[in-house]
Amino acid sequence: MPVIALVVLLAALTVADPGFLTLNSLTAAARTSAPLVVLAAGATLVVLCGGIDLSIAALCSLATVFFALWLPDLGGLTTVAVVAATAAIGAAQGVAHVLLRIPSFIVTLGGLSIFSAIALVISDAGPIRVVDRDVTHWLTLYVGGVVPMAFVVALLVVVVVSLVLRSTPLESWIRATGYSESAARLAGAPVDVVKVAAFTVSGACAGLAAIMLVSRNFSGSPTMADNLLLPAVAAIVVGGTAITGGHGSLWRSLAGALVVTLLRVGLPIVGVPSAYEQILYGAIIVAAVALTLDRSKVQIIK
Amino acid sequence: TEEVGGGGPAAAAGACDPADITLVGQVRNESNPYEAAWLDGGDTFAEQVGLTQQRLTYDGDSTRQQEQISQLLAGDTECLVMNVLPNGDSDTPPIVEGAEEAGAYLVTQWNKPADLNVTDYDHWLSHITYDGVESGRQIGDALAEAIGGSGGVIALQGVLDTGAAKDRFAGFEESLAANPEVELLDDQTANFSRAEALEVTKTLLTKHGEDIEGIWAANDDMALGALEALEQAGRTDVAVVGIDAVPDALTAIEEGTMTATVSSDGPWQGGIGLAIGYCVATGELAVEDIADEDRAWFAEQFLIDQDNVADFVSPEITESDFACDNLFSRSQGAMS
Amino acid sequence: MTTNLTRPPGQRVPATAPALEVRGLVKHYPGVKALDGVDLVVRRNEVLGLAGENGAGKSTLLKALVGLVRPDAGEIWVRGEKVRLGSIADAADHGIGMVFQEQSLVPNLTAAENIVLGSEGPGVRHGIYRWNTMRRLAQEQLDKIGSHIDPLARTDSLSFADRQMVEIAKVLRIEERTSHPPVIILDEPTSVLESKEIETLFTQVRRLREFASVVFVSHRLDEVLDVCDRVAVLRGGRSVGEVPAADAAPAELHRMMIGSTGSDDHYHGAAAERPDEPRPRLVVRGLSGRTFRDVDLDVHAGEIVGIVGVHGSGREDVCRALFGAEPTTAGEVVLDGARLDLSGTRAACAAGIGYVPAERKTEGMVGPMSVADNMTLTKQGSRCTGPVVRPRKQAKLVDRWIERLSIRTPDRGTAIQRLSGGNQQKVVLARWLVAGDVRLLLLDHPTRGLDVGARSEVYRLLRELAGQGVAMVLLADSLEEAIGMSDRIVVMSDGRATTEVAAPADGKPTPLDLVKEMV
Amino acid sequence: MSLRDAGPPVALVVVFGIFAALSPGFRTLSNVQNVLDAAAVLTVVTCGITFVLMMGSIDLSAPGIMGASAIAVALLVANNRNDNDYGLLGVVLAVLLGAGLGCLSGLALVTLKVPSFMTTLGISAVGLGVATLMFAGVQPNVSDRMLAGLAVERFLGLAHLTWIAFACVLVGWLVQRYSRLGRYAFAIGGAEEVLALSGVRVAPYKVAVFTMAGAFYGLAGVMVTSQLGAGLVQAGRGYDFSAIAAAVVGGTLLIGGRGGILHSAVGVLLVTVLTNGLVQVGVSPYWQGGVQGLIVVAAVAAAVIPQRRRNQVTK
Ligand SMILES: Nc1ncnc2c1ncn2[C@@H]1O[C@H](COP(=O)(O)OP(=O)(O)OP(=O)(O)O)[C@@H](O)[C@H]1O
Ligand SMILES: Nc1ncnc2c1ncn2[C@@H]1O[C@H](COP(=O)(O)OP(=O)(O)OP(=O)(O)O)[C@@H](O)[C@H]1O
Ligand SMILES: [Mg+2]
Ligand SMILES: [Mg+2]
Repeated sequence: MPVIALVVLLAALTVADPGFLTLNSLTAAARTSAPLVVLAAGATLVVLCGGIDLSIAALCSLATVFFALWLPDLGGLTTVAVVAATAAIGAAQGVAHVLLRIPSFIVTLGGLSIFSAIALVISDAGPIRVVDRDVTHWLTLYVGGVVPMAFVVALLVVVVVSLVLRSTPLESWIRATGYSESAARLAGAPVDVVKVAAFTVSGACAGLAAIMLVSRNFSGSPTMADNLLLPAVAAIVVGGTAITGGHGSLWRSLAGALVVTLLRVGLPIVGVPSAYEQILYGAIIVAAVALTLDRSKVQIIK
Repeated sequence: TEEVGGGGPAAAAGACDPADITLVGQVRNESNPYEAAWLDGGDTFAEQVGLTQQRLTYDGDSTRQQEQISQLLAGDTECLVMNVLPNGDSDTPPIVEGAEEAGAYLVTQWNKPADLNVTDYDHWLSHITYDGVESGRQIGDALAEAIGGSGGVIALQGVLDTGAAKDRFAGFEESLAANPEVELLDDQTANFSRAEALEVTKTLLTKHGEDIEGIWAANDDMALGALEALEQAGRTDVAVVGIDAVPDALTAIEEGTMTATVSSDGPWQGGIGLAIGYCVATGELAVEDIADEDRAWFAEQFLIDQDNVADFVSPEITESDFACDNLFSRSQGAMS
Repeated sequence: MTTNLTRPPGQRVPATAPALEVRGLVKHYPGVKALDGVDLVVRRNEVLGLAGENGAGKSTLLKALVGLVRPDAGEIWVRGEKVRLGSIADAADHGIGMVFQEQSLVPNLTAAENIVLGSEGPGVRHGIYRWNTMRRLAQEQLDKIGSHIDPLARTDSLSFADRQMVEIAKVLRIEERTSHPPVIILDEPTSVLESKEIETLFTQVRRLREFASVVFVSHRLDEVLDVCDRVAVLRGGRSVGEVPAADAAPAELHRMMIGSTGSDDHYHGAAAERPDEPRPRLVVRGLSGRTFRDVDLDVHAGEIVGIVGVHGSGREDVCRALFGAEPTTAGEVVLDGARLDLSGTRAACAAGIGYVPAERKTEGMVGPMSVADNMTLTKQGSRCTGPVVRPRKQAKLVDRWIERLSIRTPDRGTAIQRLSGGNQQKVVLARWLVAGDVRLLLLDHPTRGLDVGARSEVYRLLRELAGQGVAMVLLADSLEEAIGMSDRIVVMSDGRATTEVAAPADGKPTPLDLVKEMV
Repeated sequence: MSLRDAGPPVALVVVFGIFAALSPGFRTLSNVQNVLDAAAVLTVVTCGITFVLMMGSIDLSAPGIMGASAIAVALLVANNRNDNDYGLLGVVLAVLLGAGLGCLSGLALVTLKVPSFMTTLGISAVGLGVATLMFAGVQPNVSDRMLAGLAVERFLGLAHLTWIAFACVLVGWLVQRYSRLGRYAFAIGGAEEVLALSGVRVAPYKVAVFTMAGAFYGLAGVMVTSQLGAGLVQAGRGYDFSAIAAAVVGGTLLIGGRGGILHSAVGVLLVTVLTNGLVQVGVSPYWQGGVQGLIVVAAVAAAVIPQRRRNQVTK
């Protein structure tokens, strides 16, 4: 279903501007979507568990700063260090959520402002240029001359995480937690561990997305990714994952992220004036969800 | 030079048929008078040369700006002219690199990392900005004068990680150093926003009360928010200064509720960037012929107070400003 | 439309027309034929029992009668008129109301609001609540069934049984809604009630008979025969006959239900031989928590210990505490010589403890997940090799248990919420058995909602497990069940374990003995 | 009030006490008035959002609806852009515009069965688009005495807007306690499927709740316009998350079925006191957001600790 939404949207954009459906255009869209796909994929896990992660974008911004700051010292290891750091931060949020029993919405909203503050302070409230581009250069390459490496990496994230979920008990634990946490707990499912793991992966994905952004912008900045929060959550929902938990998948979020990206870049490029662009954006994402949500799996729509 | 279409970017340089040129203006949003006026200025120039400008807005969202630019550059870029307001300093390098690679003509305004040199590029034609330190100092001095050279003031900073906010505040600090009797009681950020400035000012007014004699704001929107707060608090004895010369601020200066602002001419900015690109694209101006000091320059700005406000109330666009031989007439010198 | 075609206009409905009649009702679900041409007649002023195994289609039929299930074919006639019931409100307007098998109250509203919900009448005027009227209306309903619940208490602060009384009080509002004699449907209303409350309910049912018709579903066949005038039997979605209640025996009914002679032997009197072990498997000393204090309890391997007590005795919380699902303030629990970590359910599972919660729908199962996933949710090891899931391995295992417990499901991939209540319960039980390593089972009303056959299967299963040395703590559905199943019975009252009564196969106490201890 | 509702008020008192001890400026009467004035708009937005949260839905439409109503009211009352001078009628129309947009998100929810997260996000974008259209590049400045006066004139030391916020809380509380709409909203959060089983059609109530929320946002947009003296497209920026945070801090559950207007009012005060207090004690602007986030998390944590239960579900 999300794929249908994607195709329809692409067709509509092509009708509006026949020049839109070119290989160049699609390549650019794919490259553009990569960080969003990664962010949405990570946060999807948290949503599947029935929670929400509002900190992904702020954490991603913080990670761009980390990257820019650490690169001179760590060189090639920076990538690993940044992802590890954001994973640890994600895990810390997960632990706060399960131990203190604070709703994930609040923990991550708090995280959002705390990460922003830290990023502002350690970056001295300004962008930090990344001069040594070798470390991120590989992300700007193209596989076979057309498929952007960043997008390939994003795809890999989706594939690998999906495979791990499917081939281990994690998937059934996550779904059980999302559908009915108390039943899952009384069945002895490791609910707390699963939740912390979801937040950890979400954090790691924020770190990876940050590296993609740095490879694109040649700098780290304390607000770089802040505006990706709503698009990322929108991508998850547009993909048809139930915001109430349990039902959904990373594949859906991938399609959702592509839809959202096309809307963000496509509408202005085909020449829709900005006021109408907003109105169309609003109408189309609602319509897209109407198309993608599998209502037999989600009885009550909140 | 008539043969357009087959050649690579280099061959096409300066060889565009005027009718083939695509003009793009990109700002944050159209729901802000200054930036709306900027895009209108772009339209005016486009009309002048018989073209239309593609208006892009990215809602103050850095990633979205990059996304739009890369999508734009994925299309036909041979005769593309872009006049771009980068969201922040860090957003400029990727835009520049993208344009360079795609062979699109680019003029940027306001934000650029200090160590990024326009002269290193062929398609990044020029970077225009106003000297933020200078404006911050000018209104700081005006403020000091308005409160009689001594007294307590508060400062409303802009979005903390923007160069504009930092420069302007640095200028203000210079002014403070020059006016030792003026005491900075508090500085807070209101993110260039009128609504936030209202709340912050109210709080600072209760915190410092009568000690506040002046308010320094990093832009007019915040200054206007501060004015509302003063009105609600029933205070008429506080001097307020801002930067940008938006219409409401000019009105306030005319009415005497606001002390001073610094002009930045939105319509001109919207036109000039496209004009530079257009002139190079059509071959009327060669990149090599642009003087180094015109590749990154401060545009002329004026301190506006009650004495001269009448001259600025309705900014006029003069066609001659955009003539290919007159493009850099407003330069105040190269960026340091 | 069809309403008017069934009889010439102006003709009066014959007074003899049955209150409710169902003809050839059919309902398909993906993979199952829940109803396969059911015929049923509910006469005026009678209590009709409806019996059938789990999954026979009782609930589906009844839901069709209140407009919740749209039948694929067949007709419903109310008082001689053919009707089409599109919604529960439609049904209520025709005087048909129902108490559902799974509780359906809004937990965060007051009891009063739940009772009048959807038909507030004078309780709400122009959209504005009139709390006093509302309370009065609710009080009237509660008085009918002699319940002493505070109408303004939040529903989630009431005990399970009290909530059931609220449900019954709620359905009795039908009386006020229609001028016709109503038809009131009770789908397993007694499965969570105690004998005293059941008595109250039956008094009500008998009172209702004076002016209404009642359809009554229960898996306790003696109960059905006791309160009903007539019992209709469903099997595999078809009506297979009916018997007058007066001269039928439970065994006969049961035979009709399963279509052959089955054993109605509930409790398999004799306990299996157990190896004599000096040390109890489970030792609880001085366990205290929010609702219980100083509980001591020993359970030997292969022993079934029943805990009985009135509502609020705290026995349920003791069970949960042993499973790490309820905080404790003091005390020590030792399982097979090792001190138990009561901090969470994970530790309990790892130690070999299993728990079957009473509230199946919210705590026992994950509704939208498949039977297979529900069954292997706990013991992932049984479907994995190392950390990797092996779907074939899982399938084989699950299929074996589906067969072994005769769970009725189209296949193992069906979402558990589509199964009948009894079959769901079997899946929940099976969850603890798949790995074969359970040492202590905590069973909170494990046979709630199970039919006679399934129940004796469960009993047999529990006995068998006991024979294999599994220790069990049982909170039974009824005193009879507790007595029949347990080797020893602990009586709890007011959060304390007060007495212990031995219940060997050859010397069972009578229910009366226990009741004396309980009060 | 049961124990589990006591956390947020206690947190409020504690936070207030700490700031009062730290900063002499904070504990002045005029600052208390300032805090109440500053809380006015957020209070009204939160009144609306609380009903939606009570149903277990979520509402992100405040920025768009507030933007649209802010521009609309500025263009309807006496202003510098056109000759309209509808005064109070203009205010009513702007509130109705908000209600209409809210109604749209409710309708999309019940007819298209799209989760409220998406419908309200969509409506927010639509509202911003409508606002940008009306804005047309020139800021509408309000010259209407009445509207401007709401923010300036005072009664018993508080701005009229603050009294409007009080009135909204009172109305919200009455609706929540004494109207079928309010009680059903509460019940929908508790067990929506049960309402259906009781023969209640929930869809109209859901739409009504979103409409009512929209009306509150519309009013909030008007209030911002009154404060700023001009209609801004960004009048509602950030109010979506701060209102949700305030409601949750006050004890309203995001999964619905618990909390209410009074809880939310406490939450709003807590958040506003924090914002004000941090400025008063002079925390660096760089750190302010972070400190605020930390305190909110700590406050919620402190509030839930006494009511923690083993098998409690936290989403
Ligand atoms: N919503 C549904 N979707 C799919 N199948 C269903 C659904 N509801 C019921 N069924 C199936 O229809 C059959 C009849 O179910 P029903 O609930 O009517 O049984 P029952 O006689 O009430 O059993 P019990 O005594 O256990 O309550 C069962 O096989 C069940 O799995
Ligand atoms: N969440 C709660 N808050 C306050 N009191 C509670 C809560 N849950 C249970 N109780 C009270 O604790 C006591 C013990 O309840 P519990 O359900 O354990 O009794 P029980 O013996 O299992 O009853 P039953 O026979 O109904 O199963 C009761 O008085 C009950 O009202
Ligand atoms: Mg049933
Ligand atoms: Mg109990």
